[in-house]
Amino acid sequence: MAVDSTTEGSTASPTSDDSDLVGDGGVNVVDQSGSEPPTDSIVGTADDSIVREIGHDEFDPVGTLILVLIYMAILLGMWVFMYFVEFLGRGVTVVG
Amino acid sequence: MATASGNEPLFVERFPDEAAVARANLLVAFVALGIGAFFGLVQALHRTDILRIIDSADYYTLLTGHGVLLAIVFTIFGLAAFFHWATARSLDQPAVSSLFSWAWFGLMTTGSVLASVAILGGLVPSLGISADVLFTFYAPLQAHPIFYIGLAMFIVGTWLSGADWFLSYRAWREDNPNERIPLQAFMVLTTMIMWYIATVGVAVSVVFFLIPWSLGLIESVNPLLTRTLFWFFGHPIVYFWLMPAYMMWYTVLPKLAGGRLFSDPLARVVFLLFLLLSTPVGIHHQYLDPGIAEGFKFIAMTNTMFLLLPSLLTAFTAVASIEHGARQRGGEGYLSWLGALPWRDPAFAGMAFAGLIFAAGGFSGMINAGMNINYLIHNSLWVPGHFHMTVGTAVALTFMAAAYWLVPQLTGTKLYSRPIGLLQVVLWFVGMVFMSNAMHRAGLAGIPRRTAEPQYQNFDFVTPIGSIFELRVQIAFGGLLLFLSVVLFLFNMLLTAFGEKSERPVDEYLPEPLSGPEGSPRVLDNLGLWTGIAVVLVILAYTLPIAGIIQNGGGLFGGGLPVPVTVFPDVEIVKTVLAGAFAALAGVLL
Amino acid sequence: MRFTKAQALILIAFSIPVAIELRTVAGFFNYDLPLIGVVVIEFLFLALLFVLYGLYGEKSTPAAQ
Amino acid sequence: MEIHAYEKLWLALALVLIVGFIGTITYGAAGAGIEMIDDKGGTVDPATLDDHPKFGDPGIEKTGENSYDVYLVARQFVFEPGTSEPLRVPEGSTVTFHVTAADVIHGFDVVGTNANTMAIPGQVAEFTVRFEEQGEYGIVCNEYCGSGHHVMEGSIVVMEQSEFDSWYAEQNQEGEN
Repeated sequence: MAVDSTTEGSTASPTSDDSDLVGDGGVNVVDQSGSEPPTDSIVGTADDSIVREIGHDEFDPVGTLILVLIYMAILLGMWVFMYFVEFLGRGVTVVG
Repeated sequence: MATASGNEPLFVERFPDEAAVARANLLVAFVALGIGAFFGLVQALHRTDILRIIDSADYYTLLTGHGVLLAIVFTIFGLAAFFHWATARSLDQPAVSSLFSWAWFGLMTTGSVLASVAILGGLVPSLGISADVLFTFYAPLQAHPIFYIGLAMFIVGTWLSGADWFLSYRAWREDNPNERIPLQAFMVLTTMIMWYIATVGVAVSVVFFLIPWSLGLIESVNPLLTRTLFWFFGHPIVYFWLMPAYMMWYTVLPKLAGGRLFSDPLARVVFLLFLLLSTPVGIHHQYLDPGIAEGFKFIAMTNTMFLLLPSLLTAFTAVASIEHGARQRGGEGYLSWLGALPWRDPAFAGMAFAGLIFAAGGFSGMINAGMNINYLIHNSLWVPGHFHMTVGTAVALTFMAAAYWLVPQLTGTKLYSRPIGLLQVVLWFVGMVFMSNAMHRAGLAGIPRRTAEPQYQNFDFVTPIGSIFELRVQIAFGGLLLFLSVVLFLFNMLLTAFGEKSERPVDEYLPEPLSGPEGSPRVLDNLGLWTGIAVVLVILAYTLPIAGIIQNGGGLFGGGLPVPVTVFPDVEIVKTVLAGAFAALAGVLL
Repeated sequence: MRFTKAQALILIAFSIPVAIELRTVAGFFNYDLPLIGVVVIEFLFLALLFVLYGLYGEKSTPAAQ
Repeated sequence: MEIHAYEKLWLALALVLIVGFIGTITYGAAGAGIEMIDDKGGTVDPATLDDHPKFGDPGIEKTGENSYDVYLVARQFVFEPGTSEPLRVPEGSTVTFHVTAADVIHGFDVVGTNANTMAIPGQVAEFTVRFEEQGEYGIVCNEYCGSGHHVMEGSIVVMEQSEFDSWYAEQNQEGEN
């Protein structure tokens, strides 16, 4: 019935019980082929493709910092444009 | 909380009653979504003059239906489903009484049906029932009493639902006197406290003014007062829509990405900030209202601006949690980890899209929040452009994406189609980009919102880039894609609900946060304290403006306002309905 | 990195907002980009994506699934 | 409570952004002189609007060298003045609007400008704008006000001073007769 049953999410046993994974950033790739799928659907099975455990102290969200700084720059630029060009640039405005 | 994946029985097996209540709530939500989305399509084609199948006077009936069904029924029934699930899951115990759960569900549903009947009655003039007052129902526009009564029942239903979750919490607390409140339960409780405070405004407005007035018991109302009371509730309601989406972003999205929540304490801080700041900001919807001094508007603005803080913090925490997932999945580099995310999972992709659109909608919200720049966009099409990005995508798309992961847990059946789900969320994103972007631009050109035919005889709108015609086509095209997306979603959900049973249709396991609650001060969990501060802030922000409106604006009932010429031939029916409503209410309460 | 159907779909989706606002960006540089120009650029992007998908798509690395 | 260094940086930047926004708005109010619609217009009894000395016969009146008062009533589904005949103002004038509503809540937006207010029964929105150049503006009701909301429009014509003066004199003569 389900169109998308077992063909896609094929990995080994659930990896969240991390006995076979090492937190040292080493690559403990789980064998991807020929084992039973853990679930019937692909939804929520991102854990199955985890190749390494990264703990609290080893994780620096540098990519996040870059993304949010880009966002901040866009916000600032757009705000200045909207306020000083679009808004204050309009001819008729409420002055009293 | 689950400790390991794979071995736990499914939610529906652990908590069959709670799963049934959540399913029922989702059913109502999705029915409302389908009807509301269809009305949305008709409106998008109508106001852009692409295709007009209805009378322009009926446009406002559909617009009211669209607003109420999507912004109130769909969102809040969705919230009830998610919160009911989250409370049982995170406290790991069933609701205190499933009869009580069904009672609030019944009351909310009855209220919604009554309000919808009043609205849709507008399409059948011979009925003499109508409620073409839009989602904001500003007096002196008047709706049939059934509309207000339905609304009141619905709100009482939401109060009882909150009581249900608080009772669960109390039972849990008895067994766990020294534990930190589990994160999802914490989110549910703080959101509901915010809702209790916020709904005071609309309850006073509806019960003391609008119902007596629509029944003819009082002659008139003070329009500015009921409008201010509406916005007392009308802004925090947007956070009521948003908080379940935030809950999903904090607690489920990291898992969907293959990672863990970056920081549990900051998530708590964010929800507390929303509790404190959501309500004393409503006057920012009234920047251009006469009768309110500029100082009060400025106070509302500073509160609103600081309300950006929890959302900006959420942006960081959510993206960091996703990045953690991507890196655990082998992602490398400064930005190329983005490619390592599980984009093929519609639950993940949908929430990621929702977050991205929310970032854009956040910007237009900042413009809305700015006091004097509000002249630029007030009541223009910019505003619906904004909230279709926030409630219409950040909330709606997150709900739909979450449904792909949650519904199988509630039904025990497999998701019918993962690729259709992915196509659906992509269609929503693309449709919303077209529609919302064009709406913002059209708003800057001066095109008003909530207007059946924004094509006028005396003048033309001008836009610096492109043409107004292009903008109209983009709005209509976007609306069409959004409607198709909803059709695909409902189709997928329907076939999922009747689909194949499976022991483990999704991976339910939610991993522990990277930084847990242990390190955070216990005062964060002191709900009484935060409630007290929130109430004080509301009193500070609203006492003087409301006193001023009553004193200067002709008293509580607006003395001397004309009684609108709306006569109801069926007062007897109204009385019967009213009596029935009270009986139902009494039945639930006793 | 492997290139999946889903990633291609996501990239197409992300290209839409960029395309829609391309004329605004051009406007900042005082260049009046016609609508047809936007269509052509988007079409070229899609064509490029198809070529890349043909080269690195998931069919060529079935094991990566 | 431990917060990651990057998140602290982000928190600080977010606060700067918020303060910057508030600062910009304050600059707009204090530096650029943009005033908000507020309670200075006072209140009016909407039931007896027709007997009101100003709103009973809405329109433009001269109050000084280059300054004018406009009394304007919004009602389903017209602006008086504005809809049946355009609101005429001279170029280079400072015009103080007094806008109110007779029945339900309306909006008053001069299209493409920052002149935009709510018209609420019982309340008077008072605001001053300057019309520097000749031209025509549309007025729309931007608050849903009933089934004919979409036809509620009007226009403002900014005229040359002498042309306006002769029109104004003619109006006043008619008023006296």
